[in-house]
Amino acid sequence: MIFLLMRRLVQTALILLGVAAITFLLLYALPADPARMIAGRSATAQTVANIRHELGLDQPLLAQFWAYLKGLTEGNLGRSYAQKTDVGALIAARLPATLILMAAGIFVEVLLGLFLGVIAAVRRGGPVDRFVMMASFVGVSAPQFVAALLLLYVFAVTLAWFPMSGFGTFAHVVLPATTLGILGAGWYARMVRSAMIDVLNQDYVRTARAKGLSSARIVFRHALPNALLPVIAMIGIDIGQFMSGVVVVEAVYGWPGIGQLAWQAIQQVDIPIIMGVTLVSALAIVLGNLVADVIAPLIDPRIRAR
Amino acid sequence: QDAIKQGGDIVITYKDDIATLDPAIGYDWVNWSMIKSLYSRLMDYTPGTPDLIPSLAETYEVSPDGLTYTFKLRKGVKFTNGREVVASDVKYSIERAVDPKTQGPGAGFFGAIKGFDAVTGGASTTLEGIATPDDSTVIFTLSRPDATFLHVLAINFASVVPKEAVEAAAGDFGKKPVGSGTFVLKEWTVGQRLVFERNPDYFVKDMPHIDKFTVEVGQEPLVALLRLQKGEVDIAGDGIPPAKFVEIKNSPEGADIIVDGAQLHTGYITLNTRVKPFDNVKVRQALNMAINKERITRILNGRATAANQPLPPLMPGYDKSFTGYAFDVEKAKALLAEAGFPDGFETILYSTNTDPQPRIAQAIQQDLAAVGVKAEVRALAQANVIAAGGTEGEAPMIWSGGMAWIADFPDPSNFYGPILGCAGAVQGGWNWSWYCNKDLDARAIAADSMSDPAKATERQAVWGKIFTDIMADAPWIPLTNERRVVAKSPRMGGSGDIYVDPTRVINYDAIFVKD
Amino acid sequence: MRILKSMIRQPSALFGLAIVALVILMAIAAPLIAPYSPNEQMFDGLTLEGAPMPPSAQFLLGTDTLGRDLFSRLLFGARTSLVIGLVANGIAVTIGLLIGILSGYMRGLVGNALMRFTDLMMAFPALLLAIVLAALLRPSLWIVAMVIALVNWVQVARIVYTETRGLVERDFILAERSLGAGHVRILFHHILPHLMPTAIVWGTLGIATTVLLEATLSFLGIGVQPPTPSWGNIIFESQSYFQAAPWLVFIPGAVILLTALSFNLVGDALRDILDPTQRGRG
Amino acid sequence: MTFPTAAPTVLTVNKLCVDARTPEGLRRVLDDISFELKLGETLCIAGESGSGKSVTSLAIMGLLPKASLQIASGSIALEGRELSRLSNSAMRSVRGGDIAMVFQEPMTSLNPVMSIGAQLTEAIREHQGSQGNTAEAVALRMLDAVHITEPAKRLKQFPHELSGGMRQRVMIAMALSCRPKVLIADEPTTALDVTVQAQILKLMDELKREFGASIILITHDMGVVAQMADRVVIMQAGRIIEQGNALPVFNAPKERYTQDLLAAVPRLGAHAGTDGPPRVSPQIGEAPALDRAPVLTVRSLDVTYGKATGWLFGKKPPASAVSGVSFEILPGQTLGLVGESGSGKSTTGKAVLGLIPFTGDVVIDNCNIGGLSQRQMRPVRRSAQMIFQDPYASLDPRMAVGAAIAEPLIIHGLANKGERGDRVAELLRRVGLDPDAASRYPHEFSGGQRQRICIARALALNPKLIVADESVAALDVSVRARVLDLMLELQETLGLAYLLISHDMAVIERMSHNVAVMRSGRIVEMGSRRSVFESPRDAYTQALMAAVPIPDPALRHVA
Ligand SMILES: Nc1ncnc2c1ncn2[C@@H]1O[C@H](COP(=O)(O)OP(=O)(O)OP(=O)(O)O)[C@@H](O)[C@H]1O
Ligand SMILES: Nc1ncnc2c1ncn2[C@@H]1O[C@H](COP(=O)(O)OP(=O)(O)OP(=O)(O)O)[C@@H](O)[C@H]1O
Ligand SMILES: [Mg+2]
Ligand SMILES: [Mg+2]
Ligand code: NI
Repeated sequence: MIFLLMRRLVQTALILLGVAAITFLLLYALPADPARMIAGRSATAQTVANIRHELGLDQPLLAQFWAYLKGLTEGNLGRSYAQKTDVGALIAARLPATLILMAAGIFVEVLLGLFLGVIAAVRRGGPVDRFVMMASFVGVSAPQFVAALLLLYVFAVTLAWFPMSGFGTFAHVVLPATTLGILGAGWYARMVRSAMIDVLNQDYVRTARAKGLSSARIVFRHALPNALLPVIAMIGIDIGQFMSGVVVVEAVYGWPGIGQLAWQAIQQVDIPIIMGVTLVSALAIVLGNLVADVIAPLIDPRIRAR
Repeated sequence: QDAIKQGGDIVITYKDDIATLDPAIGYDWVNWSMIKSLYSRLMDYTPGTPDLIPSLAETYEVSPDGLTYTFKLRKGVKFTNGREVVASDVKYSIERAVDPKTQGPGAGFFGAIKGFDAVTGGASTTLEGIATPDDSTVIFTLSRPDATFLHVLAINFASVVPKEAVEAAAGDFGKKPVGSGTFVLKEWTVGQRLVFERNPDYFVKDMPHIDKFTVEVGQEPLVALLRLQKGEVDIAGDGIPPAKFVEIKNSPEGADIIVDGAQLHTGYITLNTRVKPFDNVKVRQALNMAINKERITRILNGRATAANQPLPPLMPGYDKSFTGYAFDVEKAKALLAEAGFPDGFETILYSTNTDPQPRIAQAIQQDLAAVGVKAEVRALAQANVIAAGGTEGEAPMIWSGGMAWIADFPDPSNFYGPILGCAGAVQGGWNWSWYCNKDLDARAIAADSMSDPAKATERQAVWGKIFTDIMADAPWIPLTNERRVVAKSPRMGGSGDIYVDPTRVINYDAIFVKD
Repeated sequence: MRILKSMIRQPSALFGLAIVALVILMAIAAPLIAPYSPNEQMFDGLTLEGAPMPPSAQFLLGTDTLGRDLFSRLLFGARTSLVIGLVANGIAVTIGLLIGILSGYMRGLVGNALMRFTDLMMAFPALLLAIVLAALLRPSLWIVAMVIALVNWVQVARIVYTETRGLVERDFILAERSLGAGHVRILFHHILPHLMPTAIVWGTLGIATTVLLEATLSFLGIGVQPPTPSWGNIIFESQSYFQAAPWLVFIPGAVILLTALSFNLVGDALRDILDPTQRGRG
Repeated sequence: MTFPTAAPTVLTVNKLCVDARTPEGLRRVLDDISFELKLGETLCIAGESGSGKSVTSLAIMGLLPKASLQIASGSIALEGRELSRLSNSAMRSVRGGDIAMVFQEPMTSLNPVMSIGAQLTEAIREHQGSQGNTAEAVALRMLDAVHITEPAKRLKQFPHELSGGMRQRVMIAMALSCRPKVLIADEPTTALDVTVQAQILKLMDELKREFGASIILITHDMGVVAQMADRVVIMQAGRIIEQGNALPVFNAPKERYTQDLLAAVPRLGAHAGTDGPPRVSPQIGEAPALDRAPVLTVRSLDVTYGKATGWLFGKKPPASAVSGVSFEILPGQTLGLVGESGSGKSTTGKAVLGLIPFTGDVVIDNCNIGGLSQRQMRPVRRSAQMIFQDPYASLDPRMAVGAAIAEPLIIHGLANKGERGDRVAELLRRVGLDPDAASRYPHEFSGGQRQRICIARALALNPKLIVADESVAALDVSVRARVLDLMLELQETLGLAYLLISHDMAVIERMSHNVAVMRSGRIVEMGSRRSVFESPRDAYTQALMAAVPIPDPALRHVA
């Protein structure tokens, strides 16, 4: 177990290093010049040169990367070019909001996806099944901005069940999480459906039926846990998928997460922030996969044995 | 006009987060007006107008040669940390803005002060041209006459800050601002809201009018508008998105909500004079006649007027009688044929990628197609467009929308140097036409040397002529002068001018609540 | 032929097939059907206040915010979006299948390296890659397709990897090895067919997501450039008009939905037909 | 307990017909099945593979897969209550409560993610309404009743932690936990080795007495039938061709098929006194094999599961499955490998063909396969082939049977397209299948048919050595006899050598020249068949011999 953990830690570190290196390279391949973005339109060439020097942008790429890595080992994510403040603090201030949103989004999509997938599998071929499959397509092909506004318009403006914007209470998280979860729920419904159909054909389900159990018990106690494994593998992947959705959803609902920070940073070529957000989200993805790997054996004892 | 009332709390929303409130660094239109209100400067403007007035300065004198400016400070003005503002604070603040270590974008504005080059070059850390003989006197010595210098002392970069607070903040002054302005920052929850409260000790009586304003950031304009209609928000800082404009305008409460005012803005297309075939003046002139500006103002829901010269109508020096190039497809075609392009040519039109800019680019594209010019539209992130514009030989045409010039201060010279003068036509510059006319440059320098306030009207006329003459060479296609649209709740009082202040965006000092 | 025949027998597959055929036909025959040029910004296509026109006899599905005919744009947009949804998404699924299957099948250094590479790509924000490519490359339909393929293969690879891992352990693969079958034969004759259901699910659901992703990329500047229409950018250009001009959002949305759904119906039928173990089952 | 002379009838099946839906329309799978089960009686249903035994039991349970099978007509009555028309919820209380079933596949019939305890108690709760601790106590008692060691610990374990025999016991415990009136056991011991089989049969007999249940026991093993049955039903092709009390059926079978079935039963000791298997084709002269080089030599073979897999610190605790195994097989000879479940027989077989990593020497046909790559192994594969233990799992479910048999021909480039078809047809015929079967898929065959397909596939290359892992375990006796004859014939005509893995002592006796007995990864006894069978030295070997059922109801072991 210790070995396994160590191994995962080293792997995680290597992946983060790789992500950092690629991101760094890509950002410097960009034709846009951060010094000029900071200097603004009235700046003289001298001002731009000064800023470039102060930011260390006039050093060779490798030296810059090395300096960045050195900072990282000290837990220092650098200073934002545009905001002139510590990136770590900026991200730390906004990360909890995004994590809450993501967790809630995953909760919604898994719950919705499981529910729809299970009833579709149980009613395979019937009208319920067809409706669910149709709904999952609506979810998958709904542009998130429109979905977000639509939900906001119906549930916050017209019905006034939830606040339109902001952060803090449970009511605030419902609409953003639902928006975020709709797309994923479509995918999950499909995955769960096909996994469930497969599991319902297994011998042990027949055994359960031979015991005279109720269908609810057969579906939820016997079949569902077995169908859950692929879903858990998906959750790890999802965190990465969520990143772009988070930008849109946070914008619409005024959610103070890192999506907005990242978006503005990209517009301004604020490299330290982009790097910071990238690394944090990479870490979240790796951790997400780790969590998936930890949950899997809880559900499937066979994996525990391996 | 409603009578001004004191008191009241209001809520204002913006989409973008507030990057910084450090006056030496902040340079975007959202934090611009907040910085204005947090700090005070030697000079300021009468709210809602482009008229300069002394502010921290009680009085000032300009020497006849225009090279020495002497300011007497108001007595008893206090920073919000309790210390009195003295002359050395002014010197410190301007030196700080110029110091390369600050990485501020505004250093260039102070280029006329003696010793500027030594500081930016790193040879010195103090400006030779600022002297403080006593606590209430500041004397500026310039290396060349600069007619805009009083304006320079009114821009944010000249805001006065207390040294001890800057040092105490240890590099985070932008988040812990201390000034002597109308408001004090009370709370800043990153990514969510900033709360400003009135400075009870502000040195002008009954300023500001409101007690408190809360800025909520990260608010999608469309949602902000819905909230405003529900009464949760008082000012939607980003205005009314096109998708909602017609609906709101035609709604019964529309007139109460919409504030629509002219600003110092011109939207234009740059024609890169160093790229074929735009090196040919006939081509540039022809394209000036090819664009149907009426359609573009219609796309903008009528929130703009057609432009024919670089200066916006509100700017001193604007030539009302100038007609520029009229829309005339046939003439444009003829001129193109004359220039050797009877069948047109292919080119690229850059634009930023935020609505409505790509749409306007497409409208331009269609008009160009009508005269045979096939333009490929490239809608990119702003940073990339700016990079392309500043790279020689890269971008043949750029639609300036989204990055367009809004003046830093209401003086025509602000519309020339970086964007049309030779100084801007360099790698990384903002003169995306790469237009350099030595003759006009000389006339511009001459005009800026006319620093005698008595010659102000004459100087404006000189500038005006420069901008109309430039149109003969047609480095731009001036397209529109956009008006600014802000949405405010009916409880907000005051004329439109203070919501679309020409030198600020929203003048928080002057707005008030009616109920 | 057998496949086509069995498909026509199922009503839902027939419906899907019909819609797919219709969409492809419309894309091909767009110039013949479209009442207007898709890029023509008509002066009478906007109200005097500059608002788009609702559907009418003159403009069947209304106009967009530049006064262009939505119906014509949808017809021409089908060309772009089909390329994105089918080619780009197809390539992504293919790459994902290939890398997933190889990393799941191969042991030792190569397999591990491939999986770590996938992990890395998964942790790497794809959008960033797209943004940089947008700035570096001259945007064109094929570049977009390539970028989408580059971005989307990762998840497929992950899932396929997991499945392959399970398949490799199955006895029939061992049996195949005992017969002396080479890796290529095992991979492509025995493992790949079992991954078809997964590939079909991702392939068909991916149509909708990639068509929308293309629009996101357009927005970042790497998509097909204006005024070329695509279903995605038609929606994105006007998404904030969903209230003021609902036809601009919901009609193209419905078209994307219907197309993706139809491909899915065809895909599902295809899967059942290709899967002999489903024969005779309900 | 004493039985009344005319015991009451518990279950009546009357004129039952079941149809299967196929793409070509309905196909009758069960035709006019009628029989009765009396209280306290054991009814054995025997018959060839695919004759409808499992379908009959599923029909009684109301568990026919709806999508593919349906009852066409007839009735099933439990104590006079008609079951086939019961509502779903009413049927639920019958299932598990009145009729319980032990399924054919113990490996897959338990839910892998639920603990044994949970699976046992839920049925008890469902049918007896007992709660929490009571249910658990009952479960514990049941596990005790089926003689599982450490029953309290098992409750917390998961199916994969139990051996096949233990799982089967759990299944039986589960079935009996609600004291059903009828227990249906579908081939409950096919997958188990003889010693375990004997224990389980004994257990069922005990439980029947103790709980007063009636049992339907489905099997193709006439030895089992002889040992257990009060009455016998013989099925063929979906019909009952003969039924009656056990003794008369065994002593004077009326039907030709029943006679064949009984005649085909291998009896332990039938070949006592000879060295090799009987000759099937006497016209060919005895092949003197002794002076020839061995076709397979195995020296100190070790196999360990769970080697290091990761690239960084990743190590699993290794588990030794086979250690220090050495033997050799001469051309044309058979080595029989017997041993209890989990003793490492299959592992040895796979290692010998280089399918799993091993240490030690394995020389096939003068070629040491240690460390050879897949490609280098290919020529060797032509001389050595394997028939796997689980025929269903070893066939690609997406590949038509004909294509599967043609696979080796294609891989080794042995036949062109035209020839292939002929060759496949010939191979199918050879293993007793209709050449038409080529276009069907594995799931469309019964277990025995699939095994024959696997044999056909292995034969396609004309190998010199075949590793046959339980290759006839799933076959009914008549087919088994045919397949064994086929194997012997092939051995004689082609000089094939076999490594025959089986738990069926009779099969080993009939087929082998030499016998090796495995236990816990080691060979505990090895020698000529005669020496091992007639004078076993090892205690375990002796126990194996004693556990073999004798196919004569008159000679029942006294339980
Ligand atoms: N789900 C099914 N769909 C179609 N046909 C089936 C199905 N299950 C069984 N059959 C057919 O029904 C017949 C009887 O099968 P059954 O499983 O009852 O045989 P069995 O007597 O149990 O054989 P074995 O001893 O091999 O288990 C076979 O011909 C088989 O092909
Ligand atoms: N893939 C595997 N990973 C780990 N352990 C395994 C694996 N396969 C088999 N084993 C273990 O190796 C040992 C020998 O198994 P093997 O399959 O060779 O037994 P067997 O003699 O063929 O038994 P049976 O008669 O039940 O088929 C057992 O303890 C088993 O649990
Ligand atoms: Mg059976
Ligand atoms: Mg085995
Ligand atoms: Ni997902």
